[in-house]
Amino acid sequence: QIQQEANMQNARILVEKLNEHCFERCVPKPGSSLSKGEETCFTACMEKYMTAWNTVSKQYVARIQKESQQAGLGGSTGL
Amino acid sequence: QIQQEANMQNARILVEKLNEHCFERCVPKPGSSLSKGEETCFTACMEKYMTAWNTVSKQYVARIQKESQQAGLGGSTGL
Amino acid sequence: QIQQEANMQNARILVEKLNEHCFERCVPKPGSSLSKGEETCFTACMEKYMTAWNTVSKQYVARIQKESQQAGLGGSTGL
Amino acid sequence: QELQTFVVNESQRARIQASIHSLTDTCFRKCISPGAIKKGALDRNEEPCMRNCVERFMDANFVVLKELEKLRG
Amino acid sequence: QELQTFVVNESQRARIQASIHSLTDTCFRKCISPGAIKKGALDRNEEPCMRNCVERFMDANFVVLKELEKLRG
Amino acid sequence: QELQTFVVNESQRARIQASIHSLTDTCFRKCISPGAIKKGALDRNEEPCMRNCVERFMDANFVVLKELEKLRG
Repeated sequence: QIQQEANMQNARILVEKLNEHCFERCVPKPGSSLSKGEETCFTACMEKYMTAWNTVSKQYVARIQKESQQAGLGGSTGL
Repeated sequence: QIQQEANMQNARILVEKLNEHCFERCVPKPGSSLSKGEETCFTACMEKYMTAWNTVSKQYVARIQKESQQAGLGGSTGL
Repeated sequence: QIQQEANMQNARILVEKLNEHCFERCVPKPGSSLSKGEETCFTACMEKYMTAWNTVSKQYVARIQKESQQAGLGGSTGL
Repeated sequence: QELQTFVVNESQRARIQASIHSLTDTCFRKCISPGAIKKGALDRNEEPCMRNCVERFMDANFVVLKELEKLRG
Repeated sequence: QELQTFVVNESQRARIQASIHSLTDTCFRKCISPGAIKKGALDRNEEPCMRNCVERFMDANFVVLKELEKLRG
Repeated sequence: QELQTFVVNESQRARIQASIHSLTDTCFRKCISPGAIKKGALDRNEEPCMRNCVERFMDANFVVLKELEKLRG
């Protein structure tokens, strides 16, 4: 159950960060409604951010695994 | 008492953020003392930040109330 | 032991911030390896950030000591 | 029971407060004209910009939630 | 014993998750071309840039750790 | 009693440490000339700038506290 909560927390941070970045990018001057262009940008940005997060996760985990193998069993990861 | 502490915490964060923003804005190159102009800018910036915070609070609370009414009793707020 | 943990935590934050700042500065476009120039910049930046942290610590502590003396014993520090 | 309600309410309050701080931060950056600040009041551009900024952020938030639901199937 | 292992694993997991969020933040800023975003996929420059960004960050991290060890003597 | 003093001292220490990290962050950004970094030492402009930055931040902080007291009446 704790793990489930950790996953929820993780997803929540991802959505928060994504909102922050994409709002920054796609809505430079907030008007009286979200324009079609802003909405399209937002949907694309959201997808891009999630893909970027996935790419980072894979690359990062692969790197710390490689490093802990080089350091022997139970090696530390340098972070 | 917990609520009081939450209010204190809230005020503390507001002051911290305000200091950060207004120092960034009003003191681009820190000199050997705070100039009159920098101090005037700081006082105005402080007032503006607090007004902005108030505006955001009202707008945000009104919005989540509107949304939870649309969603029926006990509706979630989308955040 | 708690104090030791606090020191560790403190060092960890310093290293995190330093990495963030210096990566931002020294590796504007990440390539397929860390160039010699990037590495030199990083080592210098790291030293500079730690020196800056030291300077800030001294100045900050001196200032709050001065202020609490002016305010009498047990004076508050304004932060 | 009452304690649980209290904890839920408090943590909801805390999240709302955190959102307000974060939105003020974002929207102040977007809406307050750069350079030194002369007057404490929000001017005629800044005030509606701050309100629109909150509303558009919530709209965008809603777009994200809709998309996430689509992804989940 | 088991509880301790669990706590250690969970806090390691939390630190890894935090690093991934922070790296995504940093590298998105560095690698995604500025301006409005048209396509959801990473393009041919963005994708390798994101991967290099993670690797170079870790390299730089390693430089720092080596230097810190030197300082400690 | 002793435990309470200890907790108060530790949390004060934690707040001071947090302020130092945040000030270093802010002032490094303000005072260190942009572009690649060549030398590890602070140069003749950077060093006084860092010290002034701390002092002016505290001055500004004080201005805020004075104003807040006025508002409270």
